[in-house]
Amino acid sequence: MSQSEHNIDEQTVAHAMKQVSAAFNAQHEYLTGLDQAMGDGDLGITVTKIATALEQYAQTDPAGDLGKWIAGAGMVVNRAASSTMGTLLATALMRAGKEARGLTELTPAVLSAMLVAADVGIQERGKAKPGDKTVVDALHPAAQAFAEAIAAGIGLKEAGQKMLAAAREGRDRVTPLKSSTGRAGWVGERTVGLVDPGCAAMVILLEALVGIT
Amino acid sequence: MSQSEHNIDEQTVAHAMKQVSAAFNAQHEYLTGLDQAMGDGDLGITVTKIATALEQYAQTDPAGDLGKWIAGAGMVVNRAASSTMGTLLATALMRAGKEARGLTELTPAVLSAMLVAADVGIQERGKAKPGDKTVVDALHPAAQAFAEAIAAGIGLKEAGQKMLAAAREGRDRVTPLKSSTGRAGWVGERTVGLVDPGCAAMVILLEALVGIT
Amino acid sequence: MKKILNSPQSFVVEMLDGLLKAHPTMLAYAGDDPHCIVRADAPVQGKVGLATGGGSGHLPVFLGYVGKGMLDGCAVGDVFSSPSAEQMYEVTRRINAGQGVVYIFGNYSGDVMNFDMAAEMADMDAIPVRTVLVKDDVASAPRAEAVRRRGVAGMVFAFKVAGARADRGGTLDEVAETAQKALDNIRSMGVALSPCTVPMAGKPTFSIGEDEMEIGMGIHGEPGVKREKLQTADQVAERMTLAILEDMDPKPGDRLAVMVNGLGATPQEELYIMYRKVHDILAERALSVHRVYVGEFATSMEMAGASLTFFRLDDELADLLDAPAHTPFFTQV
Amino acid sequence: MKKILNSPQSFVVEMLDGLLKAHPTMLAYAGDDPHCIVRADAPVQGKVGLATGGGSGHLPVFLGYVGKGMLDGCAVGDVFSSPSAEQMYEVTRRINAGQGVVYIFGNYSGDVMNFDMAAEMADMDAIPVRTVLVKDDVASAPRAEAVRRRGVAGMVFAFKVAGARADRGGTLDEVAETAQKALDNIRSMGVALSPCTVPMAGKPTFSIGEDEMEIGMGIHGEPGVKREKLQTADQVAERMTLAILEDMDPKPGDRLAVMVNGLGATPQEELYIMYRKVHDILAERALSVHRVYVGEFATSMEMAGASLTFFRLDDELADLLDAPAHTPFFTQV
Ligand SMILES: Nc1ncnc2c1ncn2[C@@H]1O[C@H](COP(=O)(O)OP(=O)(O)O)[C@@H](O)[C@H]1O
Ligand SMILES: Nc1ncnc2c1ncn2[C@@H]1O[C@H](COP(=O)(O)OP(=O)(O)O)[C@@H](O)[C@H]1O
Ligand SMILES: [Mg+2]
Ligand SMILES: [Mg+2]
Ligand SMILES: [Mg+2]
Ligand SMILES: [Mg+2]
Repeated sequence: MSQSEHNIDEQTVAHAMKQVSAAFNAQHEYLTGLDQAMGDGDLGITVTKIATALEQYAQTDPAGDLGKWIAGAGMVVNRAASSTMGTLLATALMRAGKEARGLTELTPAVLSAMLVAADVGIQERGKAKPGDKTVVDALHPAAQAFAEAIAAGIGLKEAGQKMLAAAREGRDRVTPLKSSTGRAGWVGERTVGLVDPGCAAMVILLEALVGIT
Repeated sequence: MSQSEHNIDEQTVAHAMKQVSAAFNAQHEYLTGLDQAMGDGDLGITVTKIATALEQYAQTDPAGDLGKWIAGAGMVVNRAASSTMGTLLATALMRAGKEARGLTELTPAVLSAMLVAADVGIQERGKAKPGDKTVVDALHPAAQAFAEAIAAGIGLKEAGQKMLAAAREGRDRVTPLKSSTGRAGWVGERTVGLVDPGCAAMVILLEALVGIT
Repeated sequence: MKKILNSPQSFVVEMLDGLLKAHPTMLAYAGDDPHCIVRADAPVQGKVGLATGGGSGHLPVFLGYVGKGMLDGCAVGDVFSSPSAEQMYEVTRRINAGQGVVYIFGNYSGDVMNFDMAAEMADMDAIPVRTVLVKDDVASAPRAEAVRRRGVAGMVFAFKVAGARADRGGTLDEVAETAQKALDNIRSMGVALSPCTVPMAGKPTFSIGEDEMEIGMGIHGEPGVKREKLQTADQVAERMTLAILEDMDPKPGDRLAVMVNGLGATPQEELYIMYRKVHDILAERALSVHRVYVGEFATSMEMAGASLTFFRLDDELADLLDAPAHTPFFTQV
Repeated sequence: MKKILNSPQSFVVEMLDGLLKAHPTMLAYAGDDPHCIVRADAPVQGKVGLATGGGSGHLPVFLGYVGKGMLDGCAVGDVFSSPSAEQMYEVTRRINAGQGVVYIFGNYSGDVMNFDMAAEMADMDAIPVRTVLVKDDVASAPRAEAVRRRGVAGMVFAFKVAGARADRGGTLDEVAETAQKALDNIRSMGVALSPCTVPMAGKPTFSIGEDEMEIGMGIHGEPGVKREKLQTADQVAERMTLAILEDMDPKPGDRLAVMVNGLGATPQEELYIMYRKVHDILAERALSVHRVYVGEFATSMEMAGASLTFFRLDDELADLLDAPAHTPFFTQV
């Protein structure tokens, strides 16, 4: 395998965006249901709005700077959907974009740095820590697992599977816990045993990304 | 039969009031239903309030003046229930009372004059004419029939039956018509074939009165 | 029945108790009967008195407009039923400062008969009274039978301009004439999406399908023009606007005050979506909007729906409408 | 879903269009994005700017308090969801008259994160910003975790006193400190009897039994303290009053402003029945009532229910609360 086979080009990034859109559109009712169980119910709307925005944005031209382009997607997402999940995703895209400034292709190492930056960005923005039962509990282990795999020289495909497994495991690990952050924090005891909607959305997103690698 | 056997004394008037109360209490749901069909629905509440007020008032002492006492019942009814039906009934009682001023017993002739005065009073107050499909269409023929019967020397009991027949006939005669007065007037065509709630209430009242003669 | 109350029997009296406890500097009981409410400073010397009355369940109508620049007193009935003639008379007596009293109230037979009786009582006490009936609901009878029309939210405009006229020293006849002139230029129409429940009745006054509305329905649930499928905000606003304009027949260049009134459960967001369309239609027809009132001015408890009122203004009416007012439910600067 | 609207997608933008058409002398768009609204006379020279923002569906909150004596601008989100950081920043930029801008908004994570981002953008443009979070809902977390509490109707009092402080020439820090001091003395609690429906969702946010209520529910349907059988008005009012008093712990002789706020579908009659009981309990405890606000100040569209807010006043806060204000939804003389 040549080096460039492992790299992600502009077209693939645009395709990835469309895949995430499709996945969000397909799963919005499921996410609404999870969010309603937590005393809210707008997450499905949020991901639908993100999907529409990303689908449209994916038609635009990265113009030789994938990093700027991905950060721009973050702005678009924030404009389209500014609920917690939308804002966190926007932050993630902006931070991830920063790691790819000026690039036309993303190497595995860059991808790994982008995912870590997204994780850090979301933690800084939302001030939630692992274990608080938020999207962080899916993303943080995923970013860690992916970074470790890439650092160990594991191929992109397999690293993606490890990342996914870590995300799902993270989501499931916090399901028995009580939500303490955001709206769900007010539901208190009644959240024990319920899947965190943000974790579920993150797993859907990562599944869509891995699906295209 | 002695003359006084045909007369109505204080106790009988008080008893009549209680009978009317009982009848109104028994029939309030039926009247609410009729009034709801006409786009309103408070007539049951109105007659319940009248019933409570009259029942209490019937405990008080006519103090040698049945006329003043009956007019006083009108004031009490107006205070307790000032919807259309309550106000008209209050007017009827006040006008009927006027015809019995200073009396301790009501002769058939006085009773007849009282009923006619009530009819006139209700027409003056409400400005409805026979045929408008209001309480007038039950009361007016009833008052006329009773007056004719008494004038013809027919006994109280039989006169009462004639009155009742006229009231029922009047109620049924206007059922096929369109209401044109009061709230029901706004329902227009949809009132065709519906029993006028005020007529129904008047028949219930007259039935209760006749029941005790 | 899902209401925050203690008992249907005490509903009105406790509501009044709460109102007077909340607004002790503005409102007072006229006497022993809690259903008779007057301005705290009644009678206002040198001023014609203004009284209204009617059933409860319509706040801010009627009581909410008692105060500076509007009404002097109000007789309060049970939910959706008229107060008694005695109560109206008690209010009349307490607000009369020697200049007489103008009655302004909705054209409902119970209210009409009781105010007629109250006027007779006032006459016996040599208190001059004038009566002005509100009949603004164009959906309640065709133009040829306008005398049968019922009074809805448009009465608020009549309270406002008559109150301003009285404040400015209008005589009894002048105040009554101003109220009548205003009402001759006021037209309303409503739409209902859900029923409401009279506490004493315990169940809804009528039923309406999940996807239905009734155009032209009155504020007690009186039937309207037509029961039909729920339409869009623009369609509903357009129908009401056109029906009122047809009845009122204003000329291009005429000035209107506009009221979009919520009947109880309809969010203000929806009222503004309706106003948007009303505004656009009026602009198309070169009718100018002098003042806009969007909110709850005359309700039917928790009924979902709205009404629209237009008030055609000349210079005098515009000036009176613009005058400041301050009551528990209506403050204008 | 039974609402008067044209389409869920256009709900917010059309609502805003209607609002600006109804109040053209008071409100204006900040720029091209209709979600950014400012006072028509913004920026007000020599004055610290006050901004808020949050989801739609709560009128008069948030936008309804933009005007004289209260706020300078508002970023408006979709129903029940935060506006974007860019929108907040756009408002910030337009209302800044060189004295900086104070953000006052409810403690919801979406809003917090976006206002944080907006403040970072403002910082890059050298516009000084202070943030004051509203966390008045005592039912949303125990006292020990008060930082987690959400913001409900009590924010209106914060808008009012901070607005008055800014009007009187307060510096950026002074206005922020006044808002914070007010909020330290503001506590609220709500009760819901029915759900509401987000237009885009099309179905109710939660379900509740015909004879149930939820004490402590938030203004988007966030779960409360307890789901239970519907109680009487006195019981509901007493529970909310006692819960707030316990958390606030005022001393006999303390002065309070009281707000009884309808969540959308609850008739004002019922709010006054509740106020009556609140008033009596406060009187028993020798707490004096400085001002009373009964009506709809912060709603959840067509949700049935109410909230109660107490605001403990010292001389400074009382004076600021009493200052006149004039906005599309709030006029005080
Ligand atoms: N402070 C936070 N930091 C990180 N994630 C959070 C935080 N608060 C909430 N979340 C995540 O956001 C999800 C809900 O997203 P969303 O419905 O958009 O929120 P909201 O409706 O509160 O704006 C939660 O399931 C949780 O995973
Ligand atoms: N102007 C009128 N004159 C006589 N009777 C009337 C008049 N208007 C209505 N009614 C009678 O009153 C009845 C309704 O009574 P009620 O429910 O008390 O009226 P409302 O609810 O309008 O106050 C009608 O069925 C009719 O018989
Ligand atoms: Mg959510
Ligand atoms: Mg009736
Ligand atoms: Mg009635
Ligand atoms: Mg949300």
